[in-house]
Amino acid sequence: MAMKKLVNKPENLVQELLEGFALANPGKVALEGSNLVVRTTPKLKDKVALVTLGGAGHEPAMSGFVGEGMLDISVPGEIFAAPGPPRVVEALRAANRDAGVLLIVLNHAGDVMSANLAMGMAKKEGLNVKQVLTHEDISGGPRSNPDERRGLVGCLPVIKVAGAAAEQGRSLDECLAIAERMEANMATLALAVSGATHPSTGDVIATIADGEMVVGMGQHGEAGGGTQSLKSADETTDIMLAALLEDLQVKAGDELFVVLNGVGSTTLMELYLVLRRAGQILESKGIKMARTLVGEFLTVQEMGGFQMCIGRLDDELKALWDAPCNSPALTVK
Amino acid sequence: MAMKKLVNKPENLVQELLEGFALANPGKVALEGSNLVVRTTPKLKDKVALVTLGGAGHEPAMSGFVGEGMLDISVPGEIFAAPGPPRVVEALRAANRDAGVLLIVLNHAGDVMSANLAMGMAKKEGLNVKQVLTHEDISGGPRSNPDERRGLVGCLPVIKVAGAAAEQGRSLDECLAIAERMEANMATLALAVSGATHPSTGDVIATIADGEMVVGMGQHGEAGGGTQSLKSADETTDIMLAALLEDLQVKAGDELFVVLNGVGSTTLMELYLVLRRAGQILESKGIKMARTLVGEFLTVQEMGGFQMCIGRLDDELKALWDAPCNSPALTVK
Amino acid sequence: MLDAIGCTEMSAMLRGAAAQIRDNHELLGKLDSVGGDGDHGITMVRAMSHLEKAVDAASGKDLKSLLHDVGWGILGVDGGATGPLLGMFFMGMSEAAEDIETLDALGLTDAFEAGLAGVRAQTKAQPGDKTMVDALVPAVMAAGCAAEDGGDLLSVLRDAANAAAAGAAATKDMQARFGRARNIKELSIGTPDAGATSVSLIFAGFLKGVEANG
Amino acid sequence: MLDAIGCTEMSAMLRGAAAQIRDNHELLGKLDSVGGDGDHGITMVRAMSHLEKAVDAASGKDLKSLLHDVGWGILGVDGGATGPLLGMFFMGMSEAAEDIETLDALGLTDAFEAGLAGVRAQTKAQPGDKTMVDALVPAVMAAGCAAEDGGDLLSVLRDAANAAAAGAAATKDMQARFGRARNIKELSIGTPDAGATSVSLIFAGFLKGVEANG
Ligand SMILES: Nc1ncnc2c1ncn2[C@@H]1O[C@H](COP(=O)(O)OP(=O)(O)O)[C@@H](O)[C@H]1O
Ligand SMILES: Nc1ncnc2c1ncn2[C@@H]1O[C@H](COP(=O)(O)OP(=O)(O)O)[C@@H](O)[C@H]1O
Ligand SMILES: [Mg+2]
Ligand SMILES: [Mg+2]
Ligand SMILES: [Mg+2]
Ligand SMILES: [Mg+2]
Repeated sequence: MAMKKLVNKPENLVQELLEGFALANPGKVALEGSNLVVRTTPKLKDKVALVTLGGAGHEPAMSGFVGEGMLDISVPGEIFAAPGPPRVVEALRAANRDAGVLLIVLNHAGDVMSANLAMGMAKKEGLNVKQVLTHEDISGGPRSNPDERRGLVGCLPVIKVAGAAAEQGRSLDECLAIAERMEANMATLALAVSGATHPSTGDVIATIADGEMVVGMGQHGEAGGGTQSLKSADETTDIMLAALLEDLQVKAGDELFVVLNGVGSTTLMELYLVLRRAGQILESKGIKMARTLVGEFLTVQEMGGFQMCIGRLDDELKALWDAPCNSPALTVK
Repeated sequence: MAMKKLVNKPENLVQELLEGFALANPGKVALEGSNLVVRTTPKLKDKVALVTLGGAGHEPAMSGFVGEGMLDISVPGEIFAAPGPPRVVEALRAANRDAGVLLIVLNHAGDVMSANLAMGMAKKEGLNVKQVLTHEDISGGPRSNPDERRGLVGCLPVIKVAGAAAEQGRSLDECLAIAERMEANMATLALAVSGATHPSTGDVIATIADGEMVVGMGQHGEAGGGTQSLKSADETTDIMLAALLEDLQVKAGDELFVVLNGVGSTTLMELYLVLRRAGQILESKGIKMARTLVGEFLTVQEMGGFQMCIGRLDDELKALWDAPCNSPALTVK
Repeated sequence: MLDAIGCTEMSAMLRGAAAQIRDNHELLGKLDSVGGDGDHGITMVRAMSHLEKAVDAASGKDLKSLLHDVGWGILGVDGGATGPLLGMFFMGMSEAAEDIETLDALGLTDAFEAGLAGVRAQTKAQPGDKTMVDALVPAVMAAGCAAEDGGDLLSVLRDAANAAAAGAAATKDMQARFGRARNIKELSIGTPDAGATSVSLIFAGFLKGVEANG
Repeated sequence: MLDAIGCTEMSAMLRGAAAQIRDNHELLGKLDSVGGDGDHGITMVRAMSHLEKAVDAASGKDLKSLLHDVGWGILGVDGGATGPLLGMFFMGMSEAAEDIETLDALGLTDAFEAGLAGVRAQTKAQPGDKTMVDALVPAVMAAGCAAEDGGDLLSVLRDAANAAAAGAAATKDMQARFGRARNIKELSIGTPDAGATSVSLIFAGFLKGVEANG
């Protein structure tokens, strides 16, 4: 699989993509400082700010979630690599306010180290910062072993509800509690059907044989979970949803969101087939598919496959889910 | 290239994808009659309705453009195949109103035939319907030979401005004139870097050799234009934008929109690089990049590549472009 | 001896056409995949099942309604270019059958001509442009010549089928100027046109249908 | 004879490490692509150019500032897991150099130990988990033993480099339990760990740097 990408010099890739991203969303985001992605119309200072960090190459994530009702600042790293602590501290300082700052971190070694170091420095400086870690990938291990669970597209629901809470003027502790409640009530599983190439190195970052698929593939082509024969949309949905419902211990009467996140070359068409089947299964079990979100939010270059993320909603979380937002990757009226 | 898609029985594909699509956008669209895609909150009857038709397999197009400020009804066909006249007539009847109905048709043989037959029947029935044809693909031939030019992603700007005009209560003739003005002032060129498979037949619908790319590839993998060596993002942008500026006779001082439409596996990352370069070129020529839209709007399954569409904007078109809309594929606040 | 085509005979012709298409749909898909999108085989199979449904439902109706329902059914197949073209062929035939109970040789060729007119109203494609027009025009002309020469219905159908086959075969050396295959320009030379091949199968099926029935 | 490491000598060591990494970055990328994402080579090259920039800018500063600037520079490399781990190694060394003008053998091993502590504060990875810790721990231990045995600075650096190389080589037979390669489980066996290999190159570079300088 030779790389077929429209890129220029690898060493300029992130800089150039950020410039294009800002140009594509002039009314929404801008670059500030050392390439921090910020809103063009900042949130009032008496409201909690939300900050995140994460490697580039997953567009629209994470910087595409910056906007009204979502994030205040995103710190993009290099391709697939977390930004270092200095820029994360810079972001925490830029977001600093009496109301406090919530840092949302996806559980990947580099992100966690950077975040922890930055949090330590920020606290030393007296900043009012708290942190929430997302780790909802059930392929990493049992729920009792959260360290082993990666953070996948579940960051989006967490950002959505915490962002809405912040916009409503809730306190830092309340925003944190809401983010943690959402985090504790969700589960994600990733499927890969075809590989991808690393846009800087050109290396193949995952190879999946003809007629095969991998359940539990990580966000950077890291293998994991089971390689099995490629299945129909319905069969694949059955397998993945069963695992998620089991992990989250979903019961009849529960209300769920279902997020289907295409990771690259898998079409919306296919995701609609999967959602249709998920709806049938949930209905047959007396579980309500209360909210849905289908699209490409956190991609892995041109990889084929998707992440299925489900989460248990209560009335407050539903209201926060429905609250308006306006970011490059998600707009709710 | 073996097909790696999550599908079920090919003969149910369109039915299933439409069901999933409706499930994914419950507050926005619903299926009605013989799978017409309609808004859940219809436009007032004293405003012009917009209808379109088109093959499936290009998701989110065309049904993803149904919503406030955009389309009222979309008639999805089979995979890559226009719906027949009976369902188009059904849609025109369903949309019928004194204010009139504008049918937006992309120049592809099947769509045009269906639309013409349906228009003929509708007029016989006394419906107040008018039609606009989009054909902005410059690879088909010179501007003087519009029959040969296909309709590509340019349908989106046309739907956007005509939809906004309709929402403002403009007359059918005014909406038509606005759609035609936008249509006459735009140009699109498609690039393909890697092929795709037909989701029903599994056939390869385009093959592009390693290290090559095709400028002018059609929306269904139809070849056309020139096969050439794969180039950098900047070089590719230079080639495509030069051709478009030439075709549209753009001059210093003009204000343009730039739409970059990823057709499948090409990443947002790459599109941002292209947009960045386009911005540099336009700036150097004294042309204003007044509006931008970057994303996947009209896809060709997992094909790699994108469509670059530029259009000349005047003050009225800019205002219509900025008007709010709320459809599955595009939301403007 | 076949000396008049009423609803029964027309139904047999139509079913004969459907059988031919079904038996050869993979070839049709392959031909379309060279310059088009490879869906012509499945589209034609769907068109033929709409056709058969209309035939099944038409028992007791007159020729005009039978052909109208077949045409309308094919128009409703959501089959890109094929649906309108083929659908309007039968819609055209239907119009020619106005107030007519059975068709003799001249009546049948009139109906074919009306069908051709229905098709040509949809497209500017001319013979030589590598489309279904290249099979349809010679088939309809051959039918007309046979009838004018006093040929019976079977010889009209036989001449039409032969001419359609020859017309389809001749598209192999043409360059496509209509349909998706137009875009590959001279690369379209060397493969017969999918739609023309369908038309030749349909005319072959018309003949087989009445032969099997008679 | 090298009997004290001041800013000049430390700068030579650091540049030696950078040279080693640059000469071997393709190998590093390849090792990382087996179970990781293949970017370790380019990340290390970027880290080393940040390191060199800090060294260039540090002329006249004390050891502590030199090492701090190098660590901070590497932390700023936006290099996933590598940046914080490697950055905190030098940040740790910097802390040990508080108020110290030059390091003798024992001082150097103290600094290495503080660097190791900086790394271990970032990760729960233990020796045997197939990470850079597998090269770092034996290197620091070997340095400590050499110094306690009365070895001079060169023998401390030599033993450390040898132990790091052996430690990195030993990761070949291990199964990754940290980093991205953890996800491929037993498939990670058979390839040395990329990060451990980097550490062994860094220690080899420290030695070469002072040798070339001396
Ligand atoms: N504009 C046209 N005029 C006449 N015939 C056409 C035209 N477009 C397509 N065809 C015929 O239709 C055939 C392709 O049919 P099909 O594959 O079913 O439709 P589509 O091109 O929409 O996929 C072509 O081989 C050609 O014979
Ligand atoms: N959690 C961890 N603890 C210790 N070392 C780690 C950890 N994660 C990664 N490493 C080391 O980093 C190396 C990979 O570095 P690199 O490829 O630059 O980072 P990334 O994994 O973010 O792409 C691994 O070979 C391993 O030695
Ligand atoms: Mg994509
Ligand atoms: Mg896609
Ligand atoms: Mg076709
Ligand atoms: Mg790596």
